[in-house]
Amino acid sequence: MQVTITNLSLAYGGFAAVKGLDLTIGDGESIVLLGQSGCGKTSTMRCIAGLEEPTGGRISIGDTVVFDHETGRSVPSFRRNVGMVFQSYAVWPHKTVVENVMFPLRMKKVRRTAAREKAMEVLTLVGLDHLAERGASQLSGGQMQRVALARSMAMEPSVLLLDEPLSNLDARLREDLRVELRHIQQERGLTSMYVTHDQQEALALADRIAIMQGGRITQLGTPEEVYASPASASIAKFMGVTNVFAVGEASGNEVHLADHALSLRTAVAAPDGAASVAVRPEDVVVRTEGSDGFAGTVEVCVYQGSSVRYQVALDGGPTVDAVCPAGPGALARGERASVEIAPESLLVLPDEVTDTPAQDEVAA
Amino acid sequence: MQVTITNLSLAYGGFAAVKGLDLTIGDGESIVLLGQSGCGKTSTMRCIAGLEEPTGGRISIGDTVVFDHETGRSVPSFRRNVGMVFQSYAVWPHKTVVENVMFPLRMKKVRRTAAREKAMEVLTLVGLDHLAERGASQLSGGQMQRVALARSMAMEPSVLLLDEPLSNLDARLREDLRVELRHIQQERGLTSMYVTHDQQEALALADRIAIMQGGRITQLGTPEEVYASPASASIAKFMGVTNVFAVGEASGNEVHLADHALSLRTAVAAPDGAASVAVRPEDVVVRTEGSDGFAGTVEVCVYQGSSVRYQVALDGGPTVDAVCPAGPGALARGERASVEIAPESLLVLPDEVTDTPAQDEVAA
Amino acid sequence: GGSGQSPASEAARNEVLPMPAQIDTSNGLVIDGEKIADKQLLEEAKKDKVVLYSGSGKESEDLTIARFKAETGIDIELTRMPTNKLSERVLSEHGANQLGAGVVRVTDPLVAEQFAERGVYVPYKPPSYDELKKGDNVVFNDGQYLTAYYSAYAFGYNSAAVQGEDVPKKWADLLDPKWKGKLGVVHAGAGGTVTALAAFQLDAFGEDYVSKLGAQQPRIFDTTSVQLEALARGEITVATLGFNSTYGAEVAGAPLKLVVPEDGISGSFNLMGLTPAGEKSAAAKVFINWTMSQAGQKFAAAQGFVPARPGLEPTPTGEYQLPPADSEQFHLFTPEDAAQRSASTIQSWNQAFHFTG
Amino acid sequence: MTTVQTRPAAPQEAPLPAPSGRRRRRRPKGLGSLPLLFVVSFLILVPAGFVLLAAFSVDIPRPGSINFDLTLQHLAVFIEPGVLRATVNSLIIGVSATLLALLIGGFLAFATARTNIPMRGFVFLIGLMPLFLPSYVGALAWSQLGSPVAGLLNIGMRDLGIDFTVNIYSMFGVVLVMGMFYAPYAFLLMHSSMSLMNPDLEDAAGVHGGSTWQMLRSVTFPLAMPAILGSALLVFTHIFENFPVSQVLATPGQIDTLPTFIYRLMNASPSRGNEAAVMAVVLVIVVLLVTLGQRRILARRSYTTVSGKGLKARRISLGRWRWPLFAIALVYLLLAIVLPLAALILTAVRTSPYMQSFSDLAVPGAIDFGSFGRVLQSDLFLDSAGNSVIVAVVSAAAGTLLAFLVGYTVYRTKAKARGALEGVSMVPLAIPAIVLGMGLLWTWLVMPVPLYGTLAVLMIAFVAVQMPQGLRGIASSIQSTERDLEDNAVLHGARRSRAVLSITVPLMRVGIASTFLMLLMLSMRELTVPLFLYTSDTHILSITIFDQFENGGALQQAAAMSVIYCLIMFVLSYLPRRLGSGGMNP
Ligand SMILES: Nc1ncnc2c1ncn2[C@@H]1O[C@H](COP(=O)(O)OP(=O)(O)OP(=O)(O)O)[C@@H](O)[C@H]1O
Ligand SMILES: Nc1ncnc2c1ncn2[C@@H]1O[C@H](COP(=O)(O)OP(=O)(O)OP(=O)(O)O)[C@@H](O)[C@H]1O
Ligand SMILES: [Mg+2]
Ligand SMILES: [Mg+2]
Repeated sequence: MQVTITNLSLAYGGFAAVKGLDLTIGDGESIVLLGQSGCGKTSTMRCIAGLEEPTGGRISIGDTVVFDHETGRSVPSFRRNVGMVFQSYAVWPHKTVVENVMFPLRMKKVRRTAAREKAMEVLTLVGLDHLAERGASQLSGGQMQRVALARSMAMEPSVLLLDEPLSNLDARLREDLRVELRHIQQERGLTSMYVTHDQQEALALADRIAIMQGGRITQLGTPEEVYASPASASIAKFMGVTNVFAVGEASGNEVHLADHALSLRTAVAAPDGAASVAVRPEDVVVRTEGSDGFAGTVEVCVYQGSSVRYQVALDGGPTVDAVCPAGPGALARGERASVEIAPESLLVLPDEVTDTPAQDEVAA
Repeated sequence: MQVTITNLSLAYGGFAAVKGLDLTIGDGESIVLLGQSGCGKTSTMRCIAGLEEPTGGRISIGDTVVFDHETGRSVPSFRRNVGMVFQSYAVWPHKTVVENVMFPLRMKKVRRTAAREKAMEVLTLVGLDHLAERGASQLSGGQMQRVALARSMAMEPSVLLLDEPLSNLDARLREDLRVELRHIQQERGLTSMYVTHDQQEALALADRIAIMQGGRITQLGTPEEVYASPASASIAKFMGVTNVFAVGEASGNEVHLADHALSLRTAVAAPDGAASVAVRPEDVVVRTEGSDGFAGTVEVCVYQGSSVRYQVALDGGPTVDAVCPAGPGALARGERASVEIAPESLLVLPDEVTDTPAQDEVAA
Repeated sequence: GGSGQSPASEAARNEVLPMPAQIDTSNGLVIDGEKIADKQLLEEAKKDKVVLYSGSGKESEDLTIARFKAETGIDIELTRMPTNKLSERVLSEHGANQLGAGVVRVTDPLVAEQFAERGVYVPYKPPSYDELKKGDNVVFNDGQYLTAYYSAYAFGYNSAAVQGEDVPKKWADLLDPKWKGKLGVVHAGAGGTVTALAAFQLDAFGEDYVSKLGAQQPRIFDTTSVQLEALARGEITVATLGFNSTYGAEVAGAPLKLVVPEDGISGSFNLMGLTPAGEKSAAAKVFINWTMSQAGQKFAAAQGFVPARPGLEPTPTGEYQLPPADSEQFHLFTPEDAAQRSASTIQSWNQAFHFTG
Repeated sequence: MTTVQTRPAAPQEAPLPAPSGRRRRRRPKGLGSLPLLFVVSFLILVPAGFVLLAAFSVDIPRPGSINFDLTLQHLAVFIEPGVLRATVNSLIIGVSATLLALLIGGFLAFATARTNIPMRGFVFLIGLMPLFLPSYVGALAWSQLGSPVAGLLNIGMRDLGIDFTVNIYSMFGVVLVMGMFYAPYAFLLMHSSMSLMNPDLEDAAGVHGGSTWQMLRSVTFPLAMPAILGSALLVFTHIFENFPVSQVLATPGQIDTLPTFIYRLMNASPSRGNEAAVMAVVLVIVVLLVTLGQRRILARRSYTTVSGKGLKARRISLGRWRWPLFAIALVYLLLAIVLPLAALILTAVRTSPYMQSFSDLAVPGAIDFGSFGRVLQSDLFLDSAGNSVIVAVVSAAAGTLLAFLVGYTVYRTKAKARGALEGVSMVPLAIPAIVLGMGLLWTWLVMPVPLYGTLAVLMIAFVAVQMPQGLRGIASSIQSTERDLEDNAVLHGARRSRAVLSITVPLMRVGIASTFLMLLMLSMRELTVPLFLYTSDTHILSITIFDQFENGGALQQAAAMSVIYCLIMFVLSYLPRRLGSGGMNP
């Protein structure tokens, strides 16, 4: 079912948590919502689920308008068939694990035995079948989170909202469940919205990524698009691009940094209003001194398993982050290095995007 | 302060959550506890903090025995000076944000104004100074988690226990706070124990990593050690090594897989009791067909930003995971490929470790 | 505590009965020529106060103590509660040597007997003792306790609902079919006074009368007060009633009228005695003296009781005139009766009224 | 605060080595509970012990004649004719009136705590107000309203020419009045529990397809289960033992109940106190079993709603049901308060209690407000009002404190004594007040402390008698708050006592205020127990009013006094109501 959100606003008392948000999620599409803590992700989801009364805007699911501020129409949440995994789990402490999971099925008038069977299946999927009869409050954090997930999965809703559903799980479990979720979502053609802070998760699950900042969507696109060309410096920063520098002056293919006596070459001419340049740490090449590029000193060197993260202070310039493959030629702290940045990897960006992305980008 | 845990056991009703756990955390050391969901991490921390009564064992902090099952001694929590960030936040809903953070300071008899100032400082650190007067319930999930973190940071305890303190924060904030935490920990020489499911976080924060499985510690070592030589196949799996295969027969430097007609060459002779071979996805090299190595078909290909994750089904063999740098020569789904695994990257491991790591490994 | 300036004190001074003509305190206390206390006793009593525990009706006790105060100038303090609770308290306090009361008044002869046995009552002879001894059932155990006065029990009606010809005059009138379903009775097990009534009815009119009364389908109550209230509102129109409390309600404005049937009224005891604490209290002694004096007895009569002291001039109760204690019309349920017949009486009554409990 | 040592969830069946005697002695754990158990047992078990002794001894064991000649003959009371029918009637009344009270109380509690019903403060007051009317006054007022012949309602309908007769002297009437006047217990207990609800849990039911009704049924009410079961237990036993309502409404309708039966036993001459005690002992056993059962049911699950992940106060929007539901509350107000009070006021001002038609009131002189003035000028009234307020405030405060300590020990610690503590605290519930009053009398007479005859003894007795109400009130809120919140304060350097004071108590504010309010009102109303303990120096209002009603003749005065009494209770309830309103916000 397609979910269309138009100009949605929500305020808590005087505080505006969502401000004129527009978003369309295509039928069967999986959107990942990425955004800073407190930017309004949970609030948006709660509006879609019908748990908050928005202060403005319109939401429709499929062909039904479920909320319209204009007409005052508001469909109660239990009629929306929207599943949600709560950030706070909201597992019912007075029920057992399996009772928790059976609830949505029972609400759909599934017979007790059938519901139980189905619930056990889902529990097996999340690895909790052995705890089915345990009281739901007698679980570890991660187990509770899985109960919450299982409950929503058992429901088979037409729209599924997942608010950091895997945040308290270990990497392996998370990966398994992520794959499982994607599988179910694609198989059933489930329209879903997913909040996560894990980029891996975002990239693996998203058909499109929506970047949310200060209560509205500021960029919307496929993972590759968002990753490759963030719409603003702040989005770039958010996407893990740690090297973002303010631009002082730009002339043709050359930009001068504002705070440092350093200029960089870009592949394309810097557009008007360009305010920052950014480069991904993976695109920064660090070699032992003497090679081409800017000279500097390694200040931090962190081993990260398959890669090494450096911070190199360029002579008379900024400190640059770099991620290089781990290998025999690694540099130690204090060593001199030379840093190279390819012009094509340099992104020239405005500081912020003020208008929401054009809605014609939206997939049907 | 050094924390020594000897033969700790804890049972909930009939269920044993911790089973004879031994661990020593050196003075000023930061230990990261890694383990599956439900393996007993939170329980262990609660025992150290004095919130659960263990059913056996002994815990001492510095020179004081804070719990001893033999003698029945048990120092109440508030005398242990152990700080803890709860997995469930445990933010006090009836207090404002700043009152939450001021609480431990007020308990140390810090004057109101001084406590307030200090609390505001910590709140600034976690980026919540602007919400200081907000009721602690009127926050987003991530904001609440930061209140919990700030509260424990303000306390300046001698031992700090952190139970997934950053799980609900976005990647950037998480990175900032991770750095900040490490900074404070090292500067103050804080003994700390950290639970996380984020490997990056584990590697960045840990002096040593403790792997916990089924209620006991099964491996203890520096991040490099644990990453480079996991003690068992299950630990390897847990550390993100997805390619683990059961071994059928081993002869010299050659191991035959149990379930597939495939043999692999190893750098060292397989030891007795070897049950599995493992290879990290990063160590699997995938090339277009025709090169050396095993032939196979690309089944899955996931773009992961700076890298690409493949699943290649080897002809007549298992499916192998591989992570390769993203680049122009990427393979698409369905293409034929050839997979190469260097003998030195092959780990030959027992299935499980049954005995805890030798205690002489422990740093002072 | 005490009743202070309660409305009772006004009523006690004038409305119920005019104050005695002469109260002379020049040499002890002499009222209308009868000596109540000598000089020394009076002096001591004025410094003291009476502590009275009573099981009879609150309103009549309020009136009595207000009158006592007015006539003697001695302070008095009342603790009132239903007889069975009173008995429990008195026995317990006495057993623990903490009995505060100087005088204890009860409505149940069996309870009084028990008090006497346990030593709650100590012998005391008021100045009128010799007069009192002339009557039957006035002095018990040589003065260990006395009958203060008798409560009369008859019937009455709601004067707003019943008028003229309809007014019942004799007990037999209660069997008139027009009262079917409109009668009220308190069940015979509810206390000494109602057991006495049942015994009187059985004795005077036979079992047949009682079963016919039962067949009238009267409304059965557990307590007199609830019944009185129902009668005042017209919920029931005729009821068997305690004389004193009903008269009180009538004076207070309730549309009630009492009947003093010629074929007899039932009487029960109001007993009092001095306690060990009262032995040391001059005020308590004066109270007993006064109660048994002509003045005290007259006041009781004016309230709707039958005086115990023999040989007094009849005193009307408002428009009514109760028979004296020694008349044929007055049927007493004596302590011996109570001891021997209570159980069987209640049983027959219960059968007649199809009442369980 | 005693030094209660807290440990979460007990690993009792854990494979422990058998603890040696020496080890146990060194453990500080649970020591704090011993003095507490001692205090509670002293307050409750000594009087109850007397009752037990009375049940099985030949003579009534009052001071001065305590002996141990035991006998079982009093058990014969159970085969007395009529007991069975009275018991069955009592059960029918008890069960249906309890259901009614839970329904009313639950509805009002939910409406005020969780919805946007109009004028919530006022609706809260509606739920509370019947507490201001002692049940015997309420019953009398209702007998004036609904008696078939002279009831005001029936007169009114006759005036209007409606051919319908309300008969309150019926099973229906008894159930209605009992249900209405006991609903406030259920209301207060459930209100505090529901205002601790975590809306996320309810929301989860909504998004998972549960309609509002299903949400209430499977989340909201089950989570309030400790409060519901607790109040059901309280309400049921109270109704089961209630004498005045039975006496005023059931007896005239020829409906026998167990309380009237016990009353007759006590009132028989000679008094059959032993047999009444036997019945009390049986009731105690039943109540203890029920308490145990309740504990079992509740122990298996968790009812924590206040957690450290925030608590977003959210009210359910009633939509177009707002006003209809408000109207239902008004109907209750009308039936439980307005009509009875109006009847009382009418009685107080009417010069003649007899009335055929409302037009009678228009006659000159038919109405006189003098009775109010007379009451207010009476020393007795003023003295007893003063005493009542002092006794009620002190005993409610002490009772709340004690209940909190017991509730905390029982539900938050692993103290060995906690089962005993809860059991002992529930005992007074089971013993009919009239019998317990005797036990208390004996106790405080034999105690070698000069308390008998002072206000203090009334306070102590009230604390003992109201222990069950206090405990149930506190317990349900304790069970709603997550212990992690308090533990966290301890971790951050607070002593346990400090953590309780700054975290647990504020979180339970609503529950504590409700408990205090309930005890305050109960102490103002308590009648039977003080009847054994008051003296002329320690007159209290409930007794003064009861005396007035007993007088028969003083009905006008009694009614005026009751109206003023209600007003005093209303004023007195202001402070706890202030504390108890509002949500969880700082
Ligand atoms: N109150 C309880 N009663 C019974 N079992 C419990 C209780 N609390 C936790 N457990 C069980 O104890 C085990 C350990 O729990 P713990 O909370 O320590 O896990 P954890 O390692 O912190 O897991 P996670 O990463 O999911 O938070 C779990 O299997 C859990 O089911
Ligand atoms: N009840 C409330 N009253 C006032 N403000 C609130 C309330 N709940 C949330 N907020 C504010 O609204 C904003 C958006 O909250 P929301 O929960 O939607 O954030 P979020 O994007 O989900 O953040 P997180 O990633 O931390 O969960 C936050 O700044 C928060 O402080
Ligand atoms: Mg959120
Ligand atoms: Mg945990």
